[in-house]
Amino acid sequence: MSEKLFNVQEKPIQLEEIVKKVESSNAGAITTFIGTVREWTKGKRTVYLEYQAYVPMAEKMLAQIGSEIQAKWENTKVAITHRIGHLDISDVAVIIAVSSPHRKAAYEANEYAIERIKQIVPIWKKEQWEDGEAWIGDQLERVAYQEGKPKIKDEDR
Amino acid sequence: MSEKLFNVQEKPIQLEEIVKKVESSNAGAITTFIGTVREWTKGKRTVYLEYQAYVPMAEKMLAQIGSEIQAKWENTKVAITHRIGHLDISDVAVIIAVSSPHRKAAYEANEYAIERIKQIVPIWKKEQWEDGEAWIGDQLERVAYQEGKPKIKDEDR
Amino acid sequence: MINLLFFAHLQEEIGNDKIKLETDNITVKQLKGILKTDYNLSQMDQVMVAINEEYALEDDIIKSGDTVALIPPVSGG
Amino acid sequence: MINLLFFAHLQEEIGNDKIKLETDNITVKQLKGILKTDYNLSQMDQVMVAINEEYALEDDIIKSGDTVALIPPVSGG
Repeated sequence: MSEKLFNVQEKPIQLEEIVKKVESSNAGAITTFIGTVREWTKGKRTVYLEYQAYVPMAEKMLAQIGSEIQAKWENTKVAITHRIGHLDISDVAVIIAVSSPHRKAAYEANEYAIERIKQIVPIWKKEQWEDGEAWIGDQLERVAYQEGKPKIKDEDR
Repeated sequence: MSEKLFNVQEKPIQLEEIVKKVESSNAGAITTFIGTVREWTKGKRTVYLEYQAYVPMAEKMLAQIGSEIQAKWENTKVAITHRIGHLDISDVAVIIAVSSPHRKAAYEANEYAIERIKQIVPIWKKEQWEDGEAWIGDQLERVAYQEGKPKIKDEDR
Repeated sequence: MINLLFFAHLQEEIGNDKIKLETDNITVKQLKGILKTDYNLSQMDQVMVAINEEYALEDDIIKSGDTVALIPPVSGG
Repeated sequence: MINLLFFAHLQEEIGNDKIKLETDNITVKQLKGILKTDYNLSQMDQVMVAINEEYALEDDIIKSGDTVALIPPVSGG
């Protein structure tokens, strides 16, 4: 198994492996988010997905999200693994695990992580439908980045 | 493995097993909450815990929480297993898994479940410290139930 | 006759996980009174009662044959 | 000379995952202009640029030897 807390990999992601990375005798709460490939989106059937990443930068950005979380929520531990390559329906695309002494922080920090992934981590998915395919753009429904780049820091710099 | 969605058991809880119960090709998001035994609480060291339950009613109340969630958040699936008996530090006491087509609901519903467990599910823990032991009361810091019972429905009945 | 179930510290106070009580048609409130005076159980105000696995109100009636659980503040999770 | 990396639809439009560009000391904005006119890349307004794995602003300078990634709106998660 990979010991990296922030990882982009082609092979299937093992849930137990990610959870182990954040375990601690002082964490009363561990939350996980498991993002899977959904078959139907707005009435359209997905056949499979293809994920691509700018791997070294993606891992750097995942680590940055981890740092942001540890600055915002005390005593949390974070591990994130994103899969790339060909993914079938129900396959796991991403797992985020957060441990914390307190449950509220574990939920909040975990949700923060997935939102940030969708903002700053250079990973793209191509959807394959029965009648075509397309690279999916910004799922946050912004038309364009306001400053030509996403919000890298929480406070605009 | 138990096929029961809402379960109270003495044997260790397997994370993968609980997650499998809520998997669906239309769930893009699965959240889990893993409650573990914490060593330190407010400067006091816990040596081990003992959980006790009124098992048939506890499973009924867990199932009720599942129903409440499905009424509040569309197309969610819920599975909850709580362990009882002797638990050591870092052992898993409870796992909640929620799947949903959308991530926001998966987080909200999961957090709702743990809050409700702490309100209505007849399970108790006894903490064993180095210098004594005690059954832990209401952790929600209410002094007494206002109507002699907890809020069983969301709307007071 | 009603079947009483005790949990957590109540079980330790009473020294048993269940007892049978020779009575019928009493309210939850009356039962709590009996437990306070005859069995010296303290803090009954914070204790909930479930009749046949359903939470009950203070004025609900307990009948012979019912299983009644005394439920101190819960601490699962 | 700068190393350009392309991803997602940009990679398909340009027919390659990387190209080398014989230039030095240009701004991100200038680079985008070159890609629009010389390589017919569309929608460059929505594309971010990372210089050596760090997101860059429109006025940041790209030097010879830098690795510059063209990053269309991301869709991970």
